[in-house]
Amino acid sequence: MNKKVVKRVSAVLFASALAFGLAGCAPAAEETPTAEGTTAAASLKIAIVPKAINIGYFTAWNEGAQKACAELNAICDYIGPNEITGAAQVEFINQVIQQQYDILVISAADQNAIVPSLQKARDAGIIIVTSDADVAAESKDSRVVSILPSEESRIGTAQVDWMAEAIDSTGSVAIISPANAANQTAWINAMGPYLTSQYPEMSWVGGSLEKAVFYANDPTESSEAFAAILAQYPDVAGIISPTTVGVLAAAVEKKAKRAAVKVTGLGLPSEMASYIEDGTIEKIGLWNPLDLGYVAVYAGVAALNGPFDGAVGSSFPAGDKTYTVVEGNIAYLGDPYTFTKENIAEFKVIY
Amino acid sequence: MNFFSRALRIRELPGLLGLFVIYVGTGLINPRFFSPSVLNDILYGVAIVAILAIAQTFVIVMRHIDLSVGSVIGFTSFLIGDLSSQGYSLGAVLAVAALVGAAVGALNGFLVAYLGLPSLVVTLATLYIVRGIFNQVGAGKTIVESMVPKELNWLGLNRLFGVPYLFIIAVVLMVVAGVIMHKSRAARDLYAIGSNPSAAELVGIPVKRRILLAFVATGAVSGLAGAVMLARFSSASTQSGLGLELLVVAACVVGGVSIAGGSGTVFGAVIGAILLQQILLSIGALGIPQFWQLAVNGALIIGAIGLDRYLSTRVKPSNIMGAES
Amino acid sequence: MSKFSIRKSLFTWDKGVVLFLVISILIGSFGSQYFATASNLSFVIQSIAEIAIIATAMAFLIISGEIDLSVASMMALTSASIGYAFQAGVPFEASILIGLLVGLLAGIFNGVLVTVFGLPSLAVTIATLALYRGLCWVLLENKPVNQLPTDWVALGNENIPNTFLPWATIPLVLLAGVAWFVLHTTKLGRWVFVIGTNPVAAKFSGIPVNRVKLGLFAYSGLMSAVAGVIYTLRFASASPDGGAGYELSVIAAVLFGGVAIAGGVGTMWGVLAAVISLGVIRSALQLVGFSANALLVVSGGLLLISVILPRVTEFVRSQRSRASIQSNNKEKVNT
Amino acid sequence: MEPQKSVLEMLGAKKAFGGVQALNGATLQLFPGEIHALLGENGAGKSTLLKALAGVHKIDSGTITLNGKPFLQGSTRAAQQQGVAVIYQEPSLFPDLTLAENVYVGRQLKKGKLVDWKLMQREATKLFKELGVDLDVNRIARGLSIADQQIVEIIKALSINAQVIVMDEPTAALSSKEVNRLFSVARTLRDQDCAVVFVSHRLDEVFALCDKMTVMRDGATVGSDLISNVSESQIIKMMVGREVSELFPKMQPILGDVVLKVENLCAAGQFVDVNFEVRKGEIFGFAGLVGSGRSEVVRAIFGVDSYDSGSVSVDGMRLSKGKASKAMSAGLALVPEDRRLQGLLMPSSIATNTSITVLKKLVRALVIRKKGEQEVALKWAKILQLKYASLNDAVERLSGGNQQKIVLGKWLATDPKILIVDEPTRGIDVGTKSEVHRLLSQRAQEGLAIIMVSSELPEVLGMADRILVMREGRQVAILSREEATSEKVISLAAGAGIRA
Repeated sequence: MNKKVVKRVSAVLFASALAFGLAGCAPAAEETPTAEGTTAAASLKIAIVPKAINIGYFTAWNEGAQKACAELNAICDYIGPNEITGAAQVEFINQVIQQQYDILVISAADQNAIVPSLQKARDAGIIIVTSDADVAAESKDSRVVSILPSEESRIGTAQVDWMAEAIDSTGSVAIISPANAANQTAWINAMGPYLTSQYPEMSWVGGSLEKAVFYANDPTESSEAFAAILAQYPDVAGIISPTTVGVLAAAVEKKAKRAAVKVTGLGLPSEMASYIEDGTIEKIGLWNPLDLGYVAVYAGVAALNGPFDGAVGSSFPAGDKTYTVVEGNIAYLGDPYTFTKENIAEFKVIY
Repeated sequence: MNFFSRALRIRELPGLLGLFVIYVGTGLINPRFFSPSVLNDILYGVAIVAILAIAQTFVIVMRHIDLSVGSVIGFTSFLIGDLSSQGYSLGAVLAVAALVGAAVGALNGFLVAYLGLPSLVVTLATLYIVRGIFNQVGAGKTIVESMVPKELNWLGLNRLFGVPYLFIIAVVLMVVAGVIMHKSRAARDLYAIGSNPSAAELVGIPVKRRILLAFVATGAVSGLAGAVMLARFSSASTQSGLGLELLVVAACVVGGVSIAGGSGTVFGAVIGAILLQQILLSIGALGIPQFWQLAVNGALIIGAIGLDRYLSTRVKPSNIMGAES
Repeated sequence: MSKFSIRKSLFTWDKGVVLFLVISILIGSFGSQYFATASNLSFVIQSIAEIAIIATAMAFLIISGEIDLSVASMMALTSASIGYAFQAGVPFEASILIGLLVGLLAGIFNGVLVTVFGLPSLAVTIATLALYRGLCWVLLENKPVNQLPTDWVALGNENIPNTFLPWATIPLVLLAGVAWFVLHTTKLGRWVFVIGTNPVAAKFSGIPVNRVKLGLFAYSGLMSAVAGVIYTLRFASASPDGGAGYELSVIAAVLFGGVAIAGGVGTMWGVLAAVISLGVIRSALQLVGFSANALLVVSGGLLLISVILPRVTEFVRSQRSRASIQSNNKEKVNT
Repeated sequence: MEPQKSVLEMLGAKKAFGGVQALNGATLQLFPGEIHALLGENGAGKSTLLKALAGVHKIDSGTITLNGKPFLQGSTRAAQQQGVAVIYQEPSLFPDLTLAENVYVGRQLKKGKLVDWKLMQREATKLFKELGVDLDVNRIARGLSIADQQIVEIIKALSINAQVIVMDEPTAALSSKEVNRLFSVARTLRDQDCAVVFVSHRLDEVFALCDKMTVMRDGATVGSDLISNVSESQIIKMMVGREVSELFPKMQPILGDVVLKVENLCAAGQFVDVNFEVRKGEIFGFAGLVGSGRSEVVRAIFGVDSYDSGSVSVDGMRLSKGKASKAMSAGLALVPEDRRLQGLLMPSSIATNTSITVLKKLVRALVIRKKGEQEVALKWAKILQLKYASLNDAVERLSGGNQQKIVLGKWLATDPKILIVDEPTRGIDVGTKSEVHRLLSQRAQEGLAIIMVSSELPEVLGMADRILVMREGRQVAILSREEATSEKVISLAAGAGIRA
């Protein structure tokens, strides 16, 4: 008897697996309306490619971009990989090339790995603007301009200032940061000399910047790094984490362990709101990812229509502000916003 | 022989020994390692991998493997936060988490037991499928502390006599699972199936039903473990649980749960999880640069596999050459 | 004995995969006019080159009854070694040789642990997956190497003049051809099938089982190294976290190609067709508008189908042959 | 003894497997408190009958009654629950579980809903004591000798208070001391009113132990009687159905010079100081009980296993240890003991199986010539008169006899100087057996040196020019054909104390 059961069940299973496979994709197909066939005469085709599509920070980044696209009457597709690696992102840069988009706004998942692919897109006539994360300085010719929050050093030194405020400029400090991430490395290199020169009573744990940096790429590793810091340096005064994942994890650990160490860094207001409201954290800062997406789209359109060409000194309008390109073909948004008990309620609903 | 002496049989000894030697060794070199807060960090950090290792033991003992646990725990920790933020009660969301895990386990179990497919392939496929669905459902959303059920937040933050509640949950599960694996007939059948699958059929053990049962149990426990993960990180995103599956299998192997099936206990699996977690902190305390941590983990697992093989071959043979010599 | 020949069933899975390749090409070319362009096809070939080369070695290992989960880490270790050596001033060509040697040694180490110490290959290669990845971090820490010689990088990204084939096609075709030839026509290939079918009978037939398996693990290390060189040139950089997750895609491709996980069964054309068709279907569905999440579900579903379908057809075939035996008996009774 | 009621009766049982009539009207009557020998050549249907009793499969027609009630067939569990237990020659226990748990596996003793470990240990120890066997019930089963494993299986049968205990060739792999212990256990079972069935080839054991006997031939029962009423030659005649001498066509050997020389070969725990020579054209017998180390010696000579000290040389050239490929190129060949596991690739074709040992010759420019494979397979299929549909058929579909022919063909294809055959005719039908014997004698005439390891005394006595007898890993004697009588070989093989 059970032979018949197995035969019938496996036939049903096979049919459902096939249907499941197709059904599972059908909604996705409608969700991102492909641009072919419906290109209105004037409207542009812009691709918005994050490091990975399922991350909260980039959802906000995309919102900003879509707002600019609506204002510029362009069609913007939000496509990208589901894991943060150069190899995965390259597949979607190829899709942009094949589907002949006019402009590519991209946050580099790997500062080197995507450079050859970007150069192919550039040679295919696509205007490329990096936003939020740039390619390596040596390969800056593979994109027209890069829209970054603020001066690398400014982002680094600002976080040191916030920490100084929190521990009133005395005590040792450690850092939790993802390994092999270009932005974070640049900011940390800026923090090193600034702390020792500006705040004589403050110091890096272990006596040097190298020793003070603990590497962590995801929530689990960030929590373990927090524990490792306390284990090795029980009298550490403050921990800086220049990444939304790291600072959130540090806040969770500080609250769970009721640790005295002060925590600050770059955090999303929506994710950090409860920790600021309950006093676990006094101040964190971040630029508005919506602005990054918004300004990048305007930069791309300006470069496409000219005369703006991303040269150092040139400038382009975005919404009600204009941005000028500085050395390295980079346009900075300005100093990061800071969030404290006072303004967290207002910002946590925006991003 | 009572429960504990049976559990402390030769298989778990190396894990315990390793645990003790590394703990004391690190402490001697860096006395601060003995501080209670470090011990607390080890126990706090190990809860998730320990619970997943307990669940994984059910299938490894039967000479099978379940790679889909990484996606299951990530997905359920996200679902619990998402659903409870929409007003569902804690009981309801935990039921959903267990059901989702059990459903994936049932699919795995059915394909392995009734269609005779290799468990490595089936659970590799469900690892992909569940992660794909999870990304689709959770696209762009992040679970933050405010969305996490209050009870879980409370559990995550508090301690009972200095021991984190999450670790206590893991220990309670270990004891319950340990008693079931040791005392219930269905669980003893798992060991028989793993030790000699063809003989298990002959003796009349309902092998297919047991395999399905084990995969459903592994799935359900992994699903519920999502709550522990959410309590631990009080946040969840589509990146949660990525890559946990190989770490969990490694913990089982280090804990004496033999890949060849038929032997090993949940007690050993938890020891393996603690050992791996402690190595992490020891490396930091010993001042070994962090970049060495993954390499040391790899070397430790090779050592454990070698020891596991050496132990299983050195068993007391009753002599072959005639009874008297 | 009643004379009935068992019709070799028409539908074996590796023929099914070749059929699937044709279907996925059709889906791509009709689904989106951007699919069948020279530059897209060139990209697809480029993107599957590394996985295909490793898959040829993985096919040998799985057919012989073993498995190697550390291939992606060996690929990354080769890339990291090249970067480390080049950064230390070693000329690039020599750095590549060092990288290849490192990959080969890593493969041999796996082989020694499995054949000399008799440890299970699944457990060993889970351990060396972590060990070799760990060594990448030890070599490069968190400083990727990116200023690689431009002519080599061009080789990794450009096509053979006036064709749509990337330069990586040459090593791919050569190595796939060699693997195909060795597996299906030579004595060594026959030995691999015999070892996978019954390792005890292989030993009793005078086949040096352990030496063959050691060779297969070394070959897997070398192929991972070749893929590591291609990977390094394609991404113009060497970083410690390169190629993460490749091992599962390689194993999924080999199994989708009709190789049985228990060993003894499999064909090289099935594996190559599988790697190409998975690359083609990914690109086709992507251009048709599927999101990355949907692609993950599809690849999981295809892997399931690749194991369920042969089991169902085998089940049907055994039903039919049992029925034919009964019918034979009935004939004997009536006459 | 007043006529007791029989505990188990099998009448007119018939069973066919795909056209082969395995059971053709078999009858068996068992009484409590009696040891009943079940005799018959390999292929006479004994194992099919056992499998029917064990519940592995149902008989097509005929009846089986237990204590007068119909016996529920078709499930191993049902058979055990009805008190019928079968102990196979190679018992398969659970290596990772303790002995106590092996006894009660699948039906652990419980206190309420939970398994009661103390109760199980107490009960198991009691059962072991009853049989006078002291084994630690808490050790795991891995590493147990075959004899101890059988004891555990018997204890398992007792734990379900089995009324019928069937032992399938239990003494095959036992040392003489272990055989004595098994006999005393069997007698204890009999005294507890169990019906014990003892399946064996060894007539000396049957006469030493059993009260009654039944003989089967070609799937049917040909006779059943009290042991006291029959003689050994009568039983052999019933088993074989024709005179013994026809079976082994022995031709005068033409002995050439020494081709294989083995000097003080030793391997710890397996065998010690094995010395002999074999000449061209000679058939050199290896006699002794199973487990006396003969297979281990020939595997070491051929190089499948290594050895500690001593030497093996072919035509004066010393072979390196543990290198089967070297031995093959020197002209050695080994037809292994276990056809299914060691000799053949069951799912592969006849062509693949036959050509595996001669691939070197079939390769031209690295490529195996498919035509060459078919030729080799066809040549040897003809020589050995193989019955097959096509050379591409899977070997697993062929009968035992044809499978053995393929293994012989596979090794004769290497044109060896010395052919070692280990249990060449075990488990094959009588017809094929004599074909194999004729082939081996013919090849010997043409100059092939043959080492024949066999547990069937008539076969060794019939075929061999000289016989080396081994006991418990030691070479006890080399007898010339004239000196070798069955009594002499048995006494040497079974040790001084002949089994009472």
